Amino acid sequence: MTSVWIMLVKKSRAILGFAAISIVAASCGTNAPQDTWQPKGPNSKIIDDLQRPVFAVAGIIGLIVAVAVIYTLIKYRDRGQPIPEQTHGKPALEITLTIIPALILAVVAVFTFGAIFKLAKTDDTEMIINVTGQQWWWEYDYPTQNEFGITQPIISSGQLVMPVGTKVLLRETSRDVIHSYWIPALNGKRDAVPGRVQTLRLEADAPGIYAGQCTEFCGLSHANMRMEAVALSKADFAKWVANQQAAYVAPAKDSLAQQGEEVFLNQCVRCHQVNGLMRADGTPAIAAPDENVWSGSAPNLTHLMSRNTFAGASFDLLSKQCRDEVWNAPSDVVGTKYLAGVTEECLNQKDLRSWLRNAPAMLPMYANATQLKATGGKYRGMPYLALTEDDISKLVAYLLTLK
Amino acid sequence: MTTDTTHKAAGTELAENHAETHGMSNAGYIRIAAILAAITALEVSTVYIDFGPFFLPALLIMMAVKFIMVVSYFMHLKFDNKIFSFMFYAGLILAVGVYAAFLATFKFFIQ
Amino acid sequence: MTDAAVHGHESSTGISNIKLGMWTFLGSECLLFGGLISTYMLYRGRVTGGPRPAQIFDIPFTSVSSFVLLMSSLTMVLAVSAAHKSEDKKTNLWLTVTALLGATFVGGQVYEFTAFYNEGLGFSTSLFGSSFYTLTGFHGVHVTVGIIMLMALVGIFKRSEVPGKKAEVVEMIGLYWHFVDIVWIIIFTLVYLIPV
Amino acid sequence: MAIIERETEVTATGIDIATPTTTYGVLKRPVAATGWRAWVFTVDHKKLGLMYGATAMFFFIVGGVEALLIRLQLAAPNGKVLNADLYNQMFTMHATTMVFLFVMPMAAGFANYFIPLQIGARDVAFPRINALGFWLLLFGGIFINLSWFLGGAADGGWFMYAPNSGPVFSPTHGIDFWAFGLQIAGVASLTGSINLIVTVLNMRAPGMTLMKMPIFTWMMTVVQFLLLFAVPVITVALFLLSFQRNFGARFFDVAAGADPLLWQHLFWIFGHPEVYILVLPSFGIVSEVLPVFSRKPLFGYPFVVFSGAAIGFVGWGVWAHHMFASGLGPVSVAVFSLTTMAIAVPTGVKIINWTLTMWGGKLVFSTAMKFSIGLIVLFTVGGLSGVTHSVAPSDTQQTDTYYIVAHFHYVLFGGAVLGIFSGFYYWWPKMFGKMLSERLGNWNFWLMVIGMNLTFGPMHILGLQGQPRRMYQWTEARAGEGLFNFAFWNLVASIGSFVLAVGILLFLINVVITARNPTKSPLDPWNSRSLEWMTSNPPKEHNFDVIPTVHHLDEFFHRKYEEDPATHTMRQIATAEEVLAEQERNADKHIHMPSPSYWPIVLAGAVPIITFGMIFSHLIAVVGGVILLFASFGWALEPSTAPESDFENQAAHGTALDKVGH
Ligand code: HEA
Ligand code: HEA
Ligand code: HEC
Ligand code: CUA
Ligand SMILES: [Cu+2]
Repeated sequence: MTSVWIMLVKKSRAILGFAAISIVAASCGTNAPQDTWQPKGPNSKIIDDLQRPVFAVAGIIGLIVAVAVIYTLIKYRDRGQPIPEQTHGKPALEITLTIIPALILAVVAVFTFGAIFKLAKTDDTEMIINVTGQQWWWEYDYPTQNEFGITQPIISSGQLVMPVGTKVLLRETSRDVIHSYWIPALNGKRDAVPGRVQTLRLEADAPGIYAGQCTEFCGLSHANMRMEAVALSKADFAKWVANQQAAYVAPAKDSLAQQGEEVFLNQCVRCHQVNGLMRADGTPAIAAPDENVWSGSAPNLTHLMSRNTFAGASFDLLSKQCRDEVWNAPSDVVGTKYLAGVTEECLNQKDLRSWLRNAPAMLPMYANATQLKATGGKYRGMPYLALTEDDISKLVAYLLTLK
Repeated sequence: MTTDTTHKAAGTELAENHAETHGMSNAGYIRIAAILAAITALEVSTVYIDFGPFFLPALLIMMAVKFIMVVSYFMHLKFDNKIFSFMFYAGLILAVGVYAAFLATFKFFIQ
Repeated sequence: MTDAAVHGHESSTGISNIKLGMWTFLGSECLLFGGLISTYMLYRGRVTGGPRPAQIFDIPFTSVSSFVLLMSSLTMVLAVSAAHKSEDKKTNLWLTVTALLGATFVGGQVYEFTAFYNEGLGFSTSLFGSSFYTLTGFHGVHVTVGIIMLMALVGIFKRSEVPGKKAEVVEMIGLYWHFVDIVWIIIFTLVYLIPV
Repeated sequence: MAIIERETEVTATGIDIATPTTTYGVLKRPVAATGWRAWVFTVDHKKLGLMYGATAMFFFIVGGVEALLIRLQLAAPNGKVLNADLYNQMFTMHATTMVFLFVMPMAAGFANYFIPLQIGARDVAFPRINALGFWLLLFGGIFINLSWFLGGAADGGWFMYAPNSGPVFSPTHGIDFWAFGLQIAGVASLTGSINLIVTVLNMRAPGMTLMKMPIFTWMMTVVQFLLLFAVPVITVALFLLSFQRNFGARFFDVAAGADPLLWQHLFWIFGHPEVYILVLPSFGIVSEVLPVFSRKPLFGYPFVVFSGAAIGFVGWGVWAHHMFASGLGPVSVAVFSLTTMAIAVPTGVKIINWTLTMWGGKLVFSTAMKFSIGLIVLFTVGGLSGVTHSVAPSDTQQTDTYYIVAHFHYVLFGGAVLGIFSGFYYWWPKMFGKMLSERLGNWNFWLMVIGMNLTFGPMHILGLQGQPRRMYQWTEARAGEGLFNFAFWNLVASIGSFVLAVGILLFLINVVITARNPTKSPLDPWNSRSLEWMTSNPPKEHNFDVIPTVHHLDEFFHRKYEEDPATHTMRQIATAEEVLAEQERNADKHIHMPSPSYWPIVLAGAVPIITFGMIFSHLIAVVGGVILLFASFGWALEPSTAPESDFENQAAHGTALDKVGH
């Protein structure tokens, strides 16, 4: 039985070609970033090894049924033959044809079971990352893990940064409705359910950026709730960790950025935390998003420019050209490119500025003041803040310093 | 056969026969009610007397016994056509099975 | 529900349409109450600062009202039995007593709800509150509908305007009534007697 | 599907109009009048069947137009036809409409019309409750759709997962309308199921044992059992949701410790049996059509019956396969994965038996037959993708992508809808006494099949390429290039949906043309096999002049044919006309039919008033409650027998056939 399976796994491509059905054909060569047939890690590989033969079996059965039906249609069409004997069936044949599918499925079930339990293991975890979904972005929270140099928690959003070849365990939850975390190249989905903590194994074989998308319907901007997993070599990951934990560097005196910091303190800090940012009076600026945002959280912007995307990975922080350079980089240099972060030349000014100008206009999210009744006055997403173009320029300059 | 007068008569007859042959006597009903009352008293007593590990099973068994007695005797299911039993117990067993599985997925029974 | 009589149609099984219909309906009700009971069981311990079940339940009181409902099943069955013997007076008497016992039970429930409410358990207080009131409320509504049917029956009998066969109608309502009783048998044990 | 007014000459062969009785004061029982009253107060299962059908067809178009808007939006990246809010309402209402207001009522229509005819009964067990069910369904459907005009429709997706369906996340009244409307439709389904179960068990013609029952009736009976037990579960779920939204209950309020998975379980405990509720009626239709046009009995009738029952039964143990990514834990996932695979076995039995029914037959490719054959092949495609979902680990890649959308449209459209269309073409002459054009039917069939494959076929690719469902826009950033890019296949799907629409439009045109065409259909146009054909087209008010005594499965066929002992082939011994004439010679002289009633529509009308009041003003609810109570007493006190409605059957004097003019 096992050997048949292994053969199916090995020959699956040949068999698929044979059972030339469009569904099955979708597995051969492709470019969509969320393709479910291109495993890039051991967990997705477990799934892939399971689904290829299953699809092949399904394809073959489909073909058999189609051929049998068409053959019957041709052979027994009305050619003036007399009305046939009124036979009522052949129990032996029936039973055989019932048992065969049952046996096929029994084999499938055995391998399915194996995969289910392999994918549910949590005791071999090497690294834990807490993931929280909210309308409509993901927050990542790396608890202290000295073996990775994480000596104090790191909070980030949008892009999940992880080391390659490491068994990462996501602990998912949600602050409002159900979301679902899905990086097709690394594993299947796991819902982020408010009130529950659920785990998902992730492991990447090679450095690279892997696309994902929230797949549980979560309201207006569900379609815009995307994410990316960035797998870095262990060395690169250590650099990333170090940068995330680096102390706050205040913008140079009298620069545009410093004016931006002021605007930020006035306008933004009530929701957004920037670690190490001080108020004019020398006290640390602590954000209180729970008082302003329904889900109780807004992205931590301390190292905004270390990410490539913003607002639920809906928009690029990098201009198209710079982005393509990172995304299409071969896996040995992708880490370096990614760690370069967002430089002034590469910044996607247009989208960031329109975000600051009027975020709800970019993403549907009921964040305008007229629709706050249901949430008791709290915003769902980032509100329209009526900033002047001047302020926006200052803010952009400031945000650029948040490396 | 579809002339209604005839089978209406037949139907009435059937109903009456059936009441006579299968019905219990009033005394019988009162006996059942007395047993039910006694079990209820026992049930309530579990709140005050410590039954130890037997507490839960005892309660559930008493509940089931009462349930079945009312269904079988007061509702006549025991004496009536099997189709009625099928209809009712199909629903009951399905409900118990499905909802037990449902609670099991919440790890309800192993808390 | 008396359409059966309308039909000039012999039944294939020899049993009456409405009785079969009623049992079918009761089979379905098992899944309704099953769902409500399971929801309660799942949520009974989740009190978010409100009172816990054990803090507010008054077992002696509920035991008495449960007993009242149980006995109404006896009076109901006596009514059915009288109806089968065509003893109209007795039928009416027992139906009335059943309705009264039912009303006593519902009255007890109203009292209980008020008491719980005063002790801090509102419908929105906690999951326990929501699911408790929903479950027992559904049951109470069933009893109330039963009472209305019983009283209507008595009224109709008085005017001797029973459509269809009298005994059968009484039996039907009896089945419904007993079902409501057995649901309470379960609720009484699972909700009240098993502590959380 | 226009309701075609029955012609007077047909009624003339039927009932003499009854006079009302006045025994119980309140209101007279209406007479079986003509005109609109004949429909509004009717309790006749055939009229109600047609009314169900017309209602369902109306909602099919509504749901279909919603689908077309969805496809327009998705034809290109960053679609601008609908905004996010409207899009979310659109797919929610599309699914709700198709599932609850099209397929289920259409099946109820077929069941109403044909079950009594197939089992040789004159009506259902509870005709007034039957009427009540129809009006509740109609009012429930209208009620749900009212939300479009009162602040916005439901926007939580058809399975309405909590807590996204809570008052905070969906502040419009859409979901209130949705929940109450479905509740109303649910009552209709429940009363309908009780009614039909009793009808099938109790009102079969003499000699018709359960194992001689036509297979359509069998499958419908399984469906009624599924409804009987599944509807209460969604009733509970909907109550919890409404209580939360309207009365402050906290069932799905995570802050109070609620578990959102509660809703998922309740919904899918109902929801999975529901999908078989949707498809089994069509399985029944196909199992009638294939034998007729193969001129052979259904292969392995008992196996088909038992597999139907098995599907119904196992269908209760698989619901959590919709929750493989929800975080059930590996043990639950493994169990539900296994049970889900198991359900493919009895379904496979059906596919195999249908194929073997055709094997060795004498196949006639009528439009009805084509739709049935289409179902065999296309449902199999959908079923097999279902099996790939049942493999839980691979489902975690597939779930909530267009691959799922492809699966369920293949089973729903390729299964349920094609079966329904097969039923239309097969039974149209029975219902209306006229044949739908076969030539247009051919176009109708091919456009629908091609359109459906163009629409839903590409969704397999899109889903496996990672396009999630329920996205109001898709972005080029994730679309890929080359053979499998989103842009190409989304466009194909959108074009396909319009091909589909043209196909369905042809059907509507066919209906209109047929209605205008004076040609009557022959008595037995398809050389059919079961009892419903053993009466005039359309059937008389009382269905049969004499209730036939049944000796065989396929009784009608065996009255027309006998076996040639030498060759074992069949030879005709009587024409349909002769069989019918024989029936009429023995007609019952005295037939009693139930009179119409005012109360079903009044009672049903009260319910949406109550629910409307629950949403907007409790005063209105009280008014509705009073009407409800009043109507209930009116109902209960209505004379159940109106002796004057008995009549002397003129058909007994051998005039009926001349008048029908076959
Ligand atoms: C008519 C409705 C209908 C029918 C009949 C089915 C039939 C089946 N469905 Fe489907 N399903 C839906 C309607 C239906 N489904 C809907 C609406 C949803 C999505 C809801 C939503 O999310 O909105 C869904 C979703 C759905 C899921 C969840 C996917 C997800 O969201 O992640 C799963 C998972 O297991 C599943 C499985 C199956 C299986 C195994 C069958 C089986 O019954 C199929 C059996 C048939 C065959 C297998 C083909 C014929 C058999 C043979 C030729 C014999 C030989 C075969 C083998 C040996 C394999 N379905
Ligand atoms: C029986 C059920 C049923 C049926 C028949 C259909 C039929 C169709 N469905 Fe449906 N669909 C569902 C059940 C059904 N669907 C469900 C349950 C969902 C999930 C919803 C959710 O996620 O919550 C869904 C979701 C769904 C989606 C995914 C939306 C999303 O996830 O964002 C799409 C997208 O293409 C779609 C398309 C279609 C199309 C094109 C048809 C076509 O077959 C429609 C054909 C009909 C017509 C076209 C109308 C009749 C034609 C005319 C009257 C002609 C004249 C008119 C004009 C030309 C304007 N459906
Ligand atoms: C009322 C709360 C609130 C205020 C005030 C606010 N924001 Fe936001 N902001 C949010 C929320 C919530 C999000 C996440 C929205 C999303 O992704 O859909 C967000 C997202 C962002 C992002 C994208 C972050 C990421 O990692 O994806 C940036 C950049 C940003 N805000 C900048 C600002 C700036 C600059 C200001 C001040 C001018 C500001 N915000 C004011 C709530 C706020
Ligand atoms: Cu978050 Cu969809
Ligand atoms: Cu399912």
